[in-house]
Amino acid sequence: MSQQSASEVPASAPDLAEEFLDRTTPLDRVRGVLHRHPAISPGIVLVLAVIVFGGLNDRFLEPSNLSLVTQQVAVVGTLALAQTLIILTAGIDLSVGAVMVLASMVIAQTTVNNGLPPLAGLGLGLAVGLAAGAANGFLVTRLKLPPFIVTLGSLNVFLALTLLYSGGATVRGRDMPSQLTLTGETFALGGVNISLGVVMMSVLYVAVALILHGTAWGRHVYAVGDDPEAARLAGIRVSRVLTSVYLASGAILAVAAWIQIGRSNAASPNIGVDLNLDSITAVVIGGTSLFGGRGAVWGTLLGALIVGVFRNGLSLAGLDVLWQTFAVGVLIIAAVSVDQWIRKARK
Amino acid sequence: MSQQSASEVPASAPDLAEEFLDRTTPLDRVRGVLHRHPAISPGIVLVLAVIVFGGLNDRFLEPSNLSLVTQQVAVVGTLALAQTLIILTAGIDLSVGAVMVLASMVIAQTTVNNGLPPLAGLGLGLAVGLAAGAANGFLVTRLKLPPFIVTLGSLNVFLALTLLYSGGATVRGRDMPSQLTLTGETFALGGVNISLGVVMMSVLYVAVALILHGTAWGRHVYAVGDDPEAARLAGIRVSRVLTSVYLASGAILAVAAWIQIGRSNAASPNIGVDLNLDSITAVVIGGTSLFGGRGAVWGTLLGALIVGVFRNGLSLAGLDVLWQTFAVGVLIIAAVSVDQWIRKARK
Amino acid sequence: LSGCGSESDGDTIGVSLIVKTTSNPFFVAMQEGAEAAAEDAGVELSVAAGQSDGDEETQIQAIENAISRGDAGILITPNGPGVEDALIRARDAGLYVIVLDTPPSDTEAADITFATDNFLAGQKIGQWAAAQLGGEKAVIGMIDIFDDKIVSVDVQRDQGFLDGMGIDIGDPAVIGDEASTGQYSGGEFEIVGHEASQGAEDGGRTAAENLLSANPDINVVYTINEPAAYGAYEAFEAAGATEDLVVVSVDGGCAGVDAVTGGIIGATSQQYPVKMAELGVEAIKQLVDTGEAPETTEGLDFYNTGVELVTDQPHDGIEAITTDEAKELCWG
Amino acid sequence: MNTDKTPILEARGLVKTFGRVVGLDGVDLELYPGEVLAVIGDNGAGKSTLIKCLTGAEIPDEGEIWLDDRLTRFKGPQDARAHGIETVYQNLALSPALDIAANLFLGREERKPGLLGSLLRVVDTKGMRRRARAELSALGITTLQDVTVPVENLSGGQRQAVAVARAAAFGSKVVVLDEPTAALGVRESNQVLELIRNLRDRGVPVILISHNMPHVFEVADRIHIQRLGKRAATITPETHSMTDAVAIMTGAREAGE
Amino acid sequence: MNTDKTPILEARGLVKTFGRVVGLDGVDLELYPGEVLAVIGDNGAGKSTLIKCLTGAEIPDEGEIWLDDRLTRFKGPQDARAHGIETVYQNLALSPALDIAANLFLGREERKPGLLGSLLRVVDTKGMRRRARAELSALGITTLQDVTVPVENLSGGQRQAVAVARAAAFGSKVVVLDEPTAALGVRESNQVLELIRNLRDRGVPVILISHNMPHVFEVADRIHIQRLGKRAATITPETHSMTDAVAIMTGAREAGE
Ligand SMILES: Nc1ncnc2c1ncn2[C@@H]1O[C@H](COP(=O)(O)OP(=O)(O)OP(=O)(O)O)[C@@H](O)[C@H]1O
Ligand SMILES: Nc1ncnc2c1ncn2[C@@H]1O[C@H](COP(=O)(O)OP(=O)(O)OP(=O)(O)O)[C@@H](O)[C@H]1O
Ligand SMILES: [Mg+2]
Ligand SMILES: [Mg+2]
Repeated sequence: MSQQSASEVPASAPDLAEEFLDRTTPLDRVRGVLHRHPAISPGIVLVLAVIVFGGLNDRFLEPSNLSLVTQQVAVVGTLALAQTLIILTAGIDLSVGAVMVLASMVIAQTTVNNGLPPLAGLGLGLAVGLAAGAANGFLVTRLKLPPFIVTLGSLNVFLALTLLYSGGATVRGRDMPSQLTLTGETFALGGVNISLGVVMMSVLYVAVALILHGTAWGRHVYAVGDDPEAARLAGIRVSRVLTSVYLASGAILAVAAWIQIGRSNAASPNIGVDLNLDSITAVVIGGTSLFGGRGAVWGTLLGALIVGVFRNGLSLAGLDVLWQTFAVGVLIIAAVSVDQWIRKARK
Repeated sequence: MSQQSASEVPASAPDLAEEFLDRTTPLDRVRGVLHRHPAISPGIVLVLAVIVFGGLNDRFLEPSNLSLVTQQVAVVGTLALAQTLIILTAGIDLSVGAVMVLASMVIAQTTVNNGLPPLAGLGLGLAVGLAAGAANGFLVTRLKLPPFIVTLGSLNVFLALTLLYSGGATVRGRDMPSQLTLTGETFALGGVNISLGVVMMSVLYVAVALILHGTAWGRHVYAVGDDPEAARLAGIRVSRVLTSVYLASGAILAVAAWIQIGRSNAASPNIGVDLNLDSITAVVIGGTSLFGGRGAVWGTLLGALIVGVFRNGLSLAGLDVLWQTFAVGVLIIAAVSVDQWIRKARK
Repeated sequence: LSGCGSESDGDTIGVSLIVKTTSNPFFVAMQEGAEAAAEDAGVELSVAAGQSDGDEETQIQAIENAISRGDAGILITPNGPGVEDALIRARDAGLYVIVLDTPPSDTEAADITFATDNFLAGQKIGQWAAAQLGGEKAVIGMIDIFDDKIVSVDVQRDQGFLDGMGIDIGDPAVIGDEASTGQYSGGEFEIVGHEASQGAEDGGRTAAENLLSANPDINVVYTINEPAAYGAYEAFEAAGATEDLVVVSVDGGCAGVDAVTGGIIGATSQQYPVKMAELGVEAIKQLVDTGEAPETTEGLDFYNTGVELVTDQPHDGIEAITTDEAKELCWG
Repeated sequence: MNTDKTPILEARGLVKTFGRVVGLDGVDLELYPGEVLAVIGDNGAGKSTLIKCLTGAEIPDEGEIWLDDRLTRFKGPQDARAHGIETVYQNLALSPALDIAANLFLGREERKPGLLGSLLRVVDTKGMRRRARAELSALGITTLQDVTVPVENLSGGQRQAVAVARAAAFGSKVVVLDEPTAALGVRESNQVLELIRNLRDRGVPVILISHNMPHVFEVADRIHIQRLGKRAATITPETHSMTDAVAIMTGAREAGE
Repeated sequence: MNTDKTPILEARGLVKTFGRVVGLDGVDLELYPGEVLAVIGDNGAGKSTLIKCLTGAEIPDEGEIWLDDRLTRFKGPQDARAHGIETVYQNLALSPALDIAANLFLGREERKPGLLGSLLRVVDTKGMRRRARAELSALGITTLQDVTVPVENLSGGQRQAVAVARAAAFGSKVVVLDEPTAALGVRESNQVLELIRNLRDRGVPVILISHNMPHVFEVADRIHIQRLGKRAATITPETHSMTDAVAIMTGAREAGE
């Protein structure tokens, strides 16, 4: 018997063997295509949103506004990339925002207050991200605690550390050496202003996507998330893979801290602590399963863009702030419903 | 072969068949006992915490303070009870706090501003809780959306509705008929002041525990949480069970709203919105698995008390507020680690 | 690490400071002021805070814990009216309650209030902005704190600002119910929208970007606090729209005063959290020692710790202090 | 053998596709009263899908199911169960954290006698444990002595024994077994075969899916051979040999009917 | 038969308890070069636990494992794999969302040739798919034609075929199969038996757990009988009949050795 059904997993360019028993309706076939390329469905939602908001307010589609949306998405998009890695292993990280804030405070304070060279400060920020990842990873792999709990606990710890370390003080961008705020610089590309932070986020996405799809490590991440016991029995060092995922995500969070400093031209303990749920929202709207092992980083990027477009578009459309909250809630449910309907192709 | 290993599930009084192959160390045996009665381990943590804090500050053990702790725990304890039901079905409810607040505003405003009789107001509050549960349940069972997403979305919707409905205004207890603030009344029981809200919470716990352990519905809740496909094939109407769980939890949230009104002698859109994570923390510290199907409500009550005792005890001990945040983070991880160690008895 | 290992026996006086959150510099300053004053006065200070702005539940628990701890008094910046009943209980239990920063809606809830008049703070920057425009058309962007909570500071400053501009604010308890176009004291105005910022730089920037996209002609930006103002300015700078831009804010932290000096913010209303905290600690100490309670400012139902307009571009008839003066008084 | 009687359970033209995979491609099946019908076929031939459609676990895309000469539409496994059809699915459908007794009675818990049961709907845990023990020893299953052990602590074979015991205890009209002996030991397998015969003797017809040809030829009255989502043939152990059956199954030979 | 040679894999006094359940109670086992050793026993006798301890999937509480006359301690399945021991576990250990080819090469992905592979560690997806197809057809597994299908869409038997193919393709020193034919069709089962013989002919010893006595007696050189967590006897198909084996297994008779 010949079977057809594409993997949602790192499979690239699916081989299409001939089907001698194909009895599908056109609708099924569309769903099939969407299912084979899971990033299409959030892509469609995004395009629809852009069209609708463009219709509601002319200014929405102006290059300057679109460029703003990308800048608004850069930080949460980077956090969501780290979150995607964790969620692919069937984990969840409630501490991404807190780790980013801690790293950004360390970067800013060590360079501005302690006079370290900017590169050293960034290096220390990276060290903070890695240390936070290592701590979370240790608790998840060694003590076998559920990631939800680990990061719920470490969220509090990192928040307290940030405030204890910074004393709640904000470091202004104009006091920092220019390397730290570099990520906020923009350059024009065909009329659209692109910030270096957006470029960095995009580079990270491309790199992580290539690594996940192209390397053995990437496959092991999917395998571990899919069924850790099966992966263990197949000879994969599950703890090692998990630890490396937490470390990688910690490193990405350090980059997010840098992007964040450039974006708000400041390092403040108040910035971005609430971005945990936003990052999870982006991942889920992007079609990655919270049960692990299924999903792709492209979806996450689209998910982050969808949320960003919604927030910006609703605001341009002049909706009352409370109704914006309402609309974002409805969006989350609607976007995932559409995705779920498409995924029915599998069942 | 005879086997010994107790179910964590509604099994009462485990039959102890004879063991002809018992080769366990005393430590193993202690773990075995703890494992068979999963509420013991958070119980021990609680007793230890009480002893330690009693040593740090004399006032901690005074009856008035202990009675205070129970009152502080009443609202989050009730939310955590609703949360436990959801988590037992492998779900999670991020909207418990928002639903409670919405219900409390409806109860207060309809009686005070619209002049409804208090019973009618409470009835409307119950209707709000049930409606919220029905909405969440519908999205989870019909659209097959993950509960995390559904409640992440509905959280925003309920928050927005609360503010749109109430305009952000607080209704004061003295403007309400006494029935609404009844839950805040206290009576003395051997020197300790017990509030009616605490009594109501306790009654709810007893009722839910009896129902979960004693009825077919309770078993079905565990079965559905454990393996929904297996439950479906065994002839259980999974959607119906799930819907009933969301409805039951909505009803409990309405009671929580009432307790909340009495406790703070006010209905405010700002009270309790942040209690989502606290309620999940209580459930998890109480030993209920986030993967569903395993756990008991007693553990949740102990979990809520542990967090309450920690917050109160640390504060009486005069620890700096940031270090309190830090300590709560460490507590969450430590409490679950202890629990995990005990559960190793099973592996 | 304040007050560690407090043994509240009869000799030491215990005071609780309960702030809104631990992460806002305003409250950090307040905490530091209270700690310094407590050290001077020999008072045992315990600090507590809500988990986030608007979190009443945690503050209620902190009030109760203060009663349990046997403190002599409570200094609190309430997260909302929901905590007032607990304050009444504290007073019933014999604690002296001083509400800081935000006057309670129920006068029973506090023995006395040491506060900034937030509506007045808004009015001052509103009047200044109107004068600064000199009759030009005002295209106004409003940057508040929250879109998922309603808190009194947010409402009072927002509405005070519009009132100061001479705009009819409708219901003073509701943000955004005013007409979006009309006449202010100096001419025509247009309100582009109200956006939430979470009171932080990134939120301020995003809010300003969205407002700018909606209407690039914005020339007046009201911001809830200085971090939001700072972020908003970044957005205008990136868009090259800072010329003739009027940014006003409230707070008067040292960083905010610097921003006024640097031309980022045109004017800000300065508050005095440190003073509030110091006065509070001293008042309770004095009450215990001498039985003498502080009194409210004449003509007001609270003790006004004052609010001053800080700007280097003064206008006739609008009382203001310079940034040099403000630097002497600033916090953070 | 029973072809002149009316079938108790009959399927006509069942089609079931999974996305682009065709699991069933127009299958007919008849089960006559009091017979053991074996279903054999290669891996992926659609045997499990067939019985899932027959027992409400999957809804067929096309085709009809007749039960007792009445057109029936099962909306879920509980409907089939309500009609007295009990099934052991290939993946067993047990709740790992529940104990053996609770699994045996899952979905049809017995209530305590008196008001406690009727009004408060309290289940009779002790009674069910007692009945579970009785049921298991009646089936000769000795590998499960303590019915309070959670199913997750059992070996694969022990779990299968629990699932078979459940079906045998409650199947009143039809019992369907999907590879019930796959993980069972020799003795346990023989017990299951014995059980199948007992059911038939009690007048309960049985559908048995198995890859074990000796077993099939030992107990089956008729053999439905499934191939590539279709019924390739229906044979009897009298008319055909094991080699014939395997040849038809693998397509090496057309059915000689 | 091979008792004078030194065993390639030897276990001494293995004990493994799960909480209060004793899975293994002091088991010895010897595997000699080039032989097929069958392990039989009732459900719950500890067969799976035994091979899990032998292959690093479980760490025994007590006892020693000797590989090539060297005392060995496997810290995990990857250690056993590194020593050339390949195992098909009873629960198959496949990753449902990965496709067949990815599963076959899981944990030993091949890299692209050149810098892309050595420096950037890019895996050779196409090459592995090609090799997977070759591997499967070499094993005569025709039920799996498209190696890009995710394993979760396969029938139980198809999955088992994937797991067996993986072990056969990579086992260089010892291949361990825990009930490899439980869910397999007749033809596929025969292919697996054929495969076992091939492995033996290539000099790779095989440990086979099975409840299917005809299969066991068809391919095994020696038979290890496990009972109640202990080794009850080791017999050969020449010296004992199937009935003898079943009698020892069930405790009806002591081993007559
Ligand atoms: N849920 C599903 N999604 C996609 N394909 C499926 C699903 N269930 C079954 N199939 C496909 O349908 C076909 C028939 O599967 P089925 O399980 O009925 O086979 P079977 O005859 O029971 O095989 P086995 O003897 O291995 O159990 C197979 O090709 C299988 O891959
Ligand atoms: N993880 C575990 N936790 C608790 N008990 C276990 C565990 N694994 C196995 N056991 C117990 O150990 C004993 C031996 O199990 P094992 O799986 O080795 O049996 P087996 O001989 O492979 O049986 P089968 O033929 O049914 O596969 C059984 O009683 C089983 O219940
Ligand atoms: Mg099957
Ligand atoms: Mg086994």
